[in-house]
Amino acid sequence: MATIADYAGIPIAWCPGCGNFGILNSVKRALVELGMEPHQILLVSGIGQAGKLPHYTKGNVFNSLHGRPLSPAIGAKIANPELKVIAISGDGDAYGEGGNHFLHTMRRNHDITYLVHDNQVYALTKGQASPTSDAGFVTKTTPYGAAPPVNPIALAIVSGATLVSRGYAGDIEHLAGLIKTSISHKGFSLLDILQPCVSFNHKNTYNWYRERVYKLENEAGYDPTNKALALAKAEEWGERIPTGVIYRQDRLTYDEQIPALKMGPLVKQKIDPGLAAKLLDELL
Amino acid sequence: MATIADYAGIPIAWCPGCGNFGILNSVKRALVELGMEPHQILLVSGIGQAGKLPHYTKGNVFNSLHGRPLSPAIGAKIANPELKVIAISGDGDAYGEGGNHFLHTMRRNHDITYLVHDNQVYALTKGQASPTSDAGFVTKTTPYGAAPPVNPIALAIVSGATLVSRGYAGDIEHLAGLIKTSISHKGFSLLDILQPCVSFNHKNTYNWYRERVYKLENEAGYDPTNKALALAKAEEWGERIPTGVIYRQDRLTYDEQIPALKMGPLVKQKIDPGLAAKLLDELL
Amino acid sequence: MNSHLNVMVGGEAGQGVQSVGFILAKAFARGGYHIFADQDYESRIRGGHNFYRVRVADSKIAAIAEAVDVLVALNKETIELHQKEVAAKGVIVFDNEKITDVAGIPSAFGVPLERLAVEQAGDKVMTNTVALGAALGLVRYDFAVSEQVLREYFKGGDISANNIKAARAGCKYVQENYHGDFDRFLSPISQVKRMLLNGNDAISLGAIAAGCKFVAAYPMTPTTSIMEYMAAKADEFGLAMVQAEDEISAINMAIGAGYAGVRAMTATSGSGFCLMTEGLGLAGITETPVVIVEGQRPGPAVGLPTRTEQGDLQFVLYAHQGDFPRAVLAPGTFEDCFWLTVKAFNLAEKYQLPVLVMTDHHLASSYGTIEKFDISKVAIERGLLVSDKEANDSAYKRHLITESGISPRAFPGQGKALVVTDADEHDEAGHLIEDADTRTRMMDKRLRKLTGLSKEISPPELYGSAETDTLLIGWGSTRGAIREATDILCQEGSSVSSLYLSELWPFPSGNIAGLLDKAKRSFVIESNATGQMSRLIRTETGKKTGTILKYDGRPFTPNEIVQAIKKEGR
Amino acid sequence: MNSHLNVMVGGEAGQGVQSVGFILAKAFARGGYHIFADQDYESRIRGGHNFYRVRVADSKIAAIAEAVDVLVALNKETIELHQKEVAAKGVIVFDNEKITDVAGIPSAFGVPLERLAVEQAGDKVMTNTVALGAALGLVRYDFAVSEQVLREYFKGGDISANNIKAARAGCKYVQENYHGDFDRFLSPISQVKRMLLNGNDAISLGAIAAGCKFVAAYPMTPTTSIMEYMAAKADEFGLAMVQAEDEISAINMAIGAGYAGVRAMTATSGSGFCLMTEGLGLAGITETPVVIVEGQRPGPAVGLPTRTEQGDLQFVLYAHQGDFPRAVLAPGTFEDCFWLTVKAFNLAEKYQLPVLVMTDHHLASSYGTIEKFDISKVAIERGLLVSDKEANDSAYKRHLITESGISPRAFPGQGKALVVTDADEHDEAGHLIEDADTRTRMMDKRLRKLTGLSKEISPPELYGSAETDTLLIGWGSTRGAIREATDILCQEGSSVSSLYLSELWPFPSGNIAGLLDKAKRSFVIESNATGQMSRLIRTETGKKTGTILKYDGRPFTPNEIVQAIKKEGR
Ligand SMILES: Cc1ncc(C[n+]2csc(CCOP(=O)(O)OP(=O)(O)O)c2C)c(N)n1
Ligand SMILES: Cc1ncc(C[n+]2csc(CCOP(=O)(O)OP(=O)(O)O)c2C)c(N)n1
Ligand code: SF4
Ligand code: SF4
Ligand SMILES: [Mg+2]
Ligand SMILES: [Mg+2]
Repeated sequence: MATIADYAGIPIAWCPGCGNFGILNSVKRALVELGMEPHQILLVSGIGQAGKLPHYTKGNVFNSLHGRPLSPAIGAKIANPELKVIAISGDGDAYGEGGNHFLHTMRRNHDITYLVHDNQVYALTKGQASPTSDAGFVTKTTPYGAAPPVNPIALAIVSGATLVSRGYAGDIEHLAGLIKTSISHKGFSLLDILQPCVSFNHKNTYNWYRERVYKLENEAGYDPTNKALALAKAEEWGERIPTGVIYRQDRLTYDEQIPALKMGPLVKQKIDPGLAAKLLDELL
Repeated sequence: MATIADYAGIPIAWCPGCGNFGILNSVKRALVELGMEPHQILLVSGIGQAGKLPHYTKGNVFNSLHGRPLSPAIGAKIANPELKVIAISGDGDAYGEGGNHFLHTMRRNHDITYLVHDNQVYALTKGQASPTSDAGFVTKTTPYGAAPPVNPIALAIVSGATLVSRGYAGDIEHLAGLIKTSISHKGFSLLDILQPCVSFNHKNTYNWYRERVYKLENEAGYDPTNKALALAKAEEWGERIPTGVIYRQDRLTYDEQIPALKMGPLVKQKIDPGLAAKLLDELL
Repeated sequence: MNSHLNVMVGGEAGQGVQSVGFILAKAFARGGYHIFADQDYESRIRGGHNFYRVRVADSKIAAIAEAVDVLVALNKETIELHQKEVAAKGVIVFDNEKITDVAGIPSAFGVPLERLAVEQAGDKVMTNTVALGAALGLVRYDFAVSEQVLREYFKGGDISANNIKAARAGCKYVQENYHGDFDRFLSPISQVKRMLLNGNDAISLGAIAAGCKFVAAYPMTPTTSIMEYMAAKADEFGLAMVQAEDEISAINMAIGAGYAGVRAMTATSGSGFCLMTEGLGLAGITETPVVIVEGQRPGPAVGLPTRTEQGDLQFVLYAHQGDFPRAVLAPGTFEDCFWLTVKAFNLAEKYQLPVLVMTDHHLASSYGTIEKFDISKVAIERGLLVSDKEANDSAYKRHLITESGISPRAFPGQGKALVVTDADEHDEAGHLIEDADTRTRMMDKRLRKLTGLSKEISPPELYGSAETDTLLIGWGSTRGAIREATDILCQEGSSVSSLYLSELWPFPSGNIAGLLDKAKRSFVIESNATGQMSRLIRTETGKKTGTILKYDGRPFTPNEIVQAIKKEGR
Repeated sequence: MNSHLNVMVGGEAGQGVQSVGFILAKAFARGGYHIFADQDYESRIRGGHNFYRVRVADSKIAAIAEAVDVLVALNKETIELHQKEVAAKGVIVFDNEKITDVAGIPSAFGVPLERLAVEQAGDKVMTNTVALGAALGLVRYDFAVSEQVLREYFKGGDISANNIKAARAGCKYVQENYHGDFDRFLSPISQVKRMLLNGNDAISLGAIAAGCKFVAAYPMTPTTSIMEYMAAKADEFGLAMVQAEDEISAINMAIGAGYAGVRAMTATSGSGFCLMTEGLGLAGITETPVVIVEGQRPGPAVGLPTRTEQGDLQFVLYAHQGDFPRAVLAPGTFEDCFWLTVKAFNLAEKYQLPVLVMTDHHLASSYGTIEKFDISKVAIERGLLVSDKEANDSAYKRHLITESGISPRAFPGQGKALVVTDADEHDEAGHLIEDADTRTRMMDKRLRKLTGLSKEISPPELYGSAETDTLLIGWGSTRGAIREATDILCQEGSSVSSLYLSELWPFPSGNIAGLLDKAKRSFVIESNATGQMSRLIRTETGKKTGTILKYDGRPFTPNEIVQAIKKEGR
């Protein structure tokens, strides 16, 4: 059984105090508690501070392009469904550059866990507005304030994600639980994680989040399978910010509908050119 | 005053019976009824059967790339807000290739009317599944049936579009009205238009749509400013399909928030290099 | 080469031009003839003007020819546009009850196409099949062969039966009523069975034979039919075909699959390739095998979507920032399409890099007859894969620096070894780095792969003697036309040879410079406006060549090349 | 050229390395010195190792130099990494209460940096400012000048005051305690005011002076600060800066704005440019002016995000399918950055096409002193615009075929004329077409623009005599280093000249071939792994050159070039 120590990675280049540390620790804890070994998982990340996470733990790693982690994750998952595929993005990565892949990955319901480090800012490029920056957020590229943000939770709900949650990097215990739930889920799961960026986001700080986040599981009667309720919760952003599982539905994954996969992982199938002979005959 | 005849374009290359004719006629009618002259409007389209529409009527035309009409439309609108900018896409153009622009244009609320010819198929490339193809739709690229569709209406509502409607190409009278409403709207308006494709979509035919569509304005008590109601309507797709204005909200457009535009259209502002002199002094 | 017959079928999109053309081609192929057929169509689904040309010969042909022996005109526009192309004793078949004002055209022979369709087959949609029959009647081709082809094409049942009736009616009408001096009669010459396929079919077959297990693509002319073919065979051949939301996703999915250990590919055209350029470099730096079919069409931008060009050469060679190795193959024949696709998959895995297969609309959509591929010759070379045992080595380094530049490749999940890679510059273990030394060593390692790769590239193919006055040079789909032009010029007494490149990058060493020096003059014949291959040859050899360029979206004919060379004088 | 002083400031990201470096540079500039300063930093926000080099001279300099006179070490790693670079009488300033084990290093001079910061300024965040003061003390620079710079930098108030205290404390400490043989003293030499700016500043200024009214971009090193600068000045200069959702959108927005009639631009780096390649061709076929700043950094893919390279040349020259005209400019100096950006906007509108301004991380982020631009020399050439009267002509054709290839340009809404254009091939009126003839005529029309455009391109700049043994060739940001290397080699008695290209495409006619023939040997010095400019020269002239390549992400120094040339022998 792997331990937290087995999940140690290369030296970390994040700023001291960054919310990413909480996420990293939660990821390790979740993997250990799920009894997973590093070689069983594939971490596919984009570019940004968030995208460095895979290097700071252990697993197979494909650190891809800015905005694109979902696509190689999909390819790898179809090639080898035995891999637990976890994609990792920042908010710019996921909802800006990668917005289109986000939509379509959800609608097709690929069996991938998507962790989005949502610090509401472009951190690696030094502090421009991101698609989730609060409306009016002032940065060097938005001197008059950012436009209203995308709502990733609502987008996920209406786009067919089968598990939609929000976590908070400041609460490792709770976050690790959500990561476990997400990884254990069959189908596409979005886990949007509120992540303080101590260097570039001086609005949405630890304090700011702490004063607002609450746990849905403590809210009596909340039913994450009720889409209308979930959409209402998705709108909640201000005095109170819900965390936990916001929405959940059951449907077939993309892989489950690929006939070729019935024979086992594609990567394990032998190559036999001779089989193509009959195709030639069709053309005579 | 321009007449329908003034809006005649080059010879039409659509198939006889195509739903696009209904859309074209509705567009012309709406423009005439709004008292607009061709030179006051800018039609920006993508690539696909839908994207050809601008050539079949009159106006300034920028027929751009597949999936990209919104971006040049935005640039042109900011450069010259006096232009009435209408963007035109197919469903593949708008929600497939162009999905990311769709999301972010809505969130920023650019003052653009977006007409999407939604025939639920890639027509110009001869019949592959589109992002709005009904789940299970069989095409040469989806022999086992298409994945569940995106829901453009719901996406628009949660992404901040300020006017969201659905029209039907088979009802010119109603559609022309919706186009007028959309063009008259200040801010981003999506008008998703159900468009039979007689060549490649043998499921969602005139008959299929006709049996299902109904007009929201006839539904007592429907309030398009109620987001929850609107989201519920957005989910309706099956026995009954709502048309009309589904959602509406009021907020500032992107242009209204650009200080530079307070001095008038950018295109009308003189270029005076001398003004930059003071910037040089800042660097001494 | 004896060209026996040239048939052209013309009409609006939606009139069934393509079916008539294809069935004719297939029927003649079944009779032992060699076929080359191409299509000319607009970017629309109904209306406009389309045509399909079928050239029939008793020896191998690989290009179209101009003089039309039989013009099947499904509408009047076809007559107007093409009557000048009709050969001396050629015939125009048309519906004389629909098109009545063609009195002055001697070659026109009227057949009541629509009426026969209604009377004999019960539906005017079979008007085109009547015309098909009429053409068969004119050339006196054995109807039984065609009947069988019709049955297969329409998959049996009533539809087949009615179409056969319609064809027979057309055939009979001509036999009974035509008394002109048309003399290009054909009858089956052998029982030899050849495949009739187009370039995209051959590429798809190559991919399946090579063991491609994953395709992700976004529809785009002229490569859409590759994704369609792969989708159709996915179930049977244990592969997955994903229609991606865009080309960016398509290539990145394929890269993910390649990283995970399966042979993966994507296919697109110029605009889509633009969107794939970033992924191309991702494959480069992560050393992930991936095959990209780039089907050229006239640019820039959307250009002429359903026509042909060879204008993407420089773009494909140099796409993406920075330096990294890639291979570029450019089939010129249907055989090449198959074998170079197989080679593409092998090179991609052996050298762990992206491999491009460049084709164009002409090659992709033209049909021809060729001998069955000898599948037993397909060798699968997967390169340096680690054994399942080695894949448990915890010291495994995905980007181990080696002399050859090639690092042993493990797959994620294969064993306990972790497979780590990064779009950032990285160390041997795959983790991102900042230091100058590792950077330089990694760049050198990757570029060293070019040494081995270069040796895999076949030299250009010389046709004719190296001692020549005129050397014609081509690449990609112009091969057939250039060869035939070479033959014609030689027959006419000129000293002409031709040189053909189908493996473009790393640039084939061969003795191109030497041949250029020997020839009195040389011309690169290519379908683009600036002579991109000519520039490449100049870059690689320092030598200048002349160019014969065409960029109107239509393919070269042998005769056009012959004329162009003659115009160059001497 | 008399190099007076070389200062290096090193430390972790977050320790204020950049502020110290910049303030030093500014203080010396205010004293009439010429400055060249560059930055070396990792792709992270805190930690790691960064340094900032400031070179000070009394005549113009344009490159970095190695020997460090004053090394301001904000941490121990800086001493370890850079002590070897310290000159004979050089000094390392460090915090001797924090770093205690540097006994063996003779040049090390300890200053209680943090303690002084706390004691004198009340906060240890000003440790770096104390170090700055120490450096000033060492070189005995007039403190009043620095004080003024500090006040401006920290924008007055308490923060300024405290920083001034901190700097003064450091300065005083050194004056009182340093007794070594450091002798590189500086005092202000003139009142001449020069601008201190970096390449991105100069490009932004050029864009504003040229009347750029619309910028759309997506952040990416090394061009992010261009969008930031433009955003900061947007209100005042009546322009709009949109942070787009991605680079695809950015270029297409800019094209839309260009079509609508304003000067528009975008800025990105390799990966982002990949995503812009499709838009590039859209601008090509729709003949829409647009300026694209492509800031190079080491590729492929993400590569080394905060470092420098010149590896995108071929990609930029040939990006996008098919053939269409473009212009490519590559500034090599801060002056070039300004003037070539102005030129880019002029060419874009005069020839109605996309113009690329290629820069790289080194040029973009290095600072230097230059004379104020003479803004009165900025000419705005908008090309063939129709008058408001003509813009009412209903027969207006956006793509009128003309001899020059340039069609009179109206803006949508300018008058009653309709401005119609298309990414598909189109006719003069801008409507999509299918026919071969229109296609060919439109291609020819667009390509004819190259004739005029070529005449606008300045020939390469020869430095030294054409009669030379050795010719050094460069482009872009290596200009300063190559020139200085040329000087050094000449001073040492070699026969060396250099040739510099800053306007790359259409390839400058100039007499490059002639110069190559004359020189006994020639080398292209460029920051990439395959010698892309050398290849381009070969393509255009048929001549081979040697190459001196560097691709570790760090800029060339003059001395490196000198050594490399010496190693080549002869
Ligand atoms: C195609 C492309 N565009 C832009 C960039 C530059 N870039 C790197 S990271 C980043 C944004 C990072 O923001 P986010 O995704 O929110 O991650 P964070 O750093 O905040 O964790 C950008 C714009 C890039 N690498 N590639
Ligand atoms: C980048 C790019 N990818 C693909 C294409 C090919 N293409 C042209 S139209 C089209 C889809 C058309 O579907 P849709 O947008 O729904 O329009 P429709 O024809 O159905 O009206 C595609 C994939 C292209 N032109 N450019
Ligand atoms: S910049 Fe922000 S997100 Fe990046 S490491 Fe620092 S605190 Fe974390
Ligand atoms: S293919 Fe379909 S969408 Fe296109 S013109 Fe024909 S009917 Fe209309
Ligand atoms: Mg972020
Ligand atoms: Mg469609």
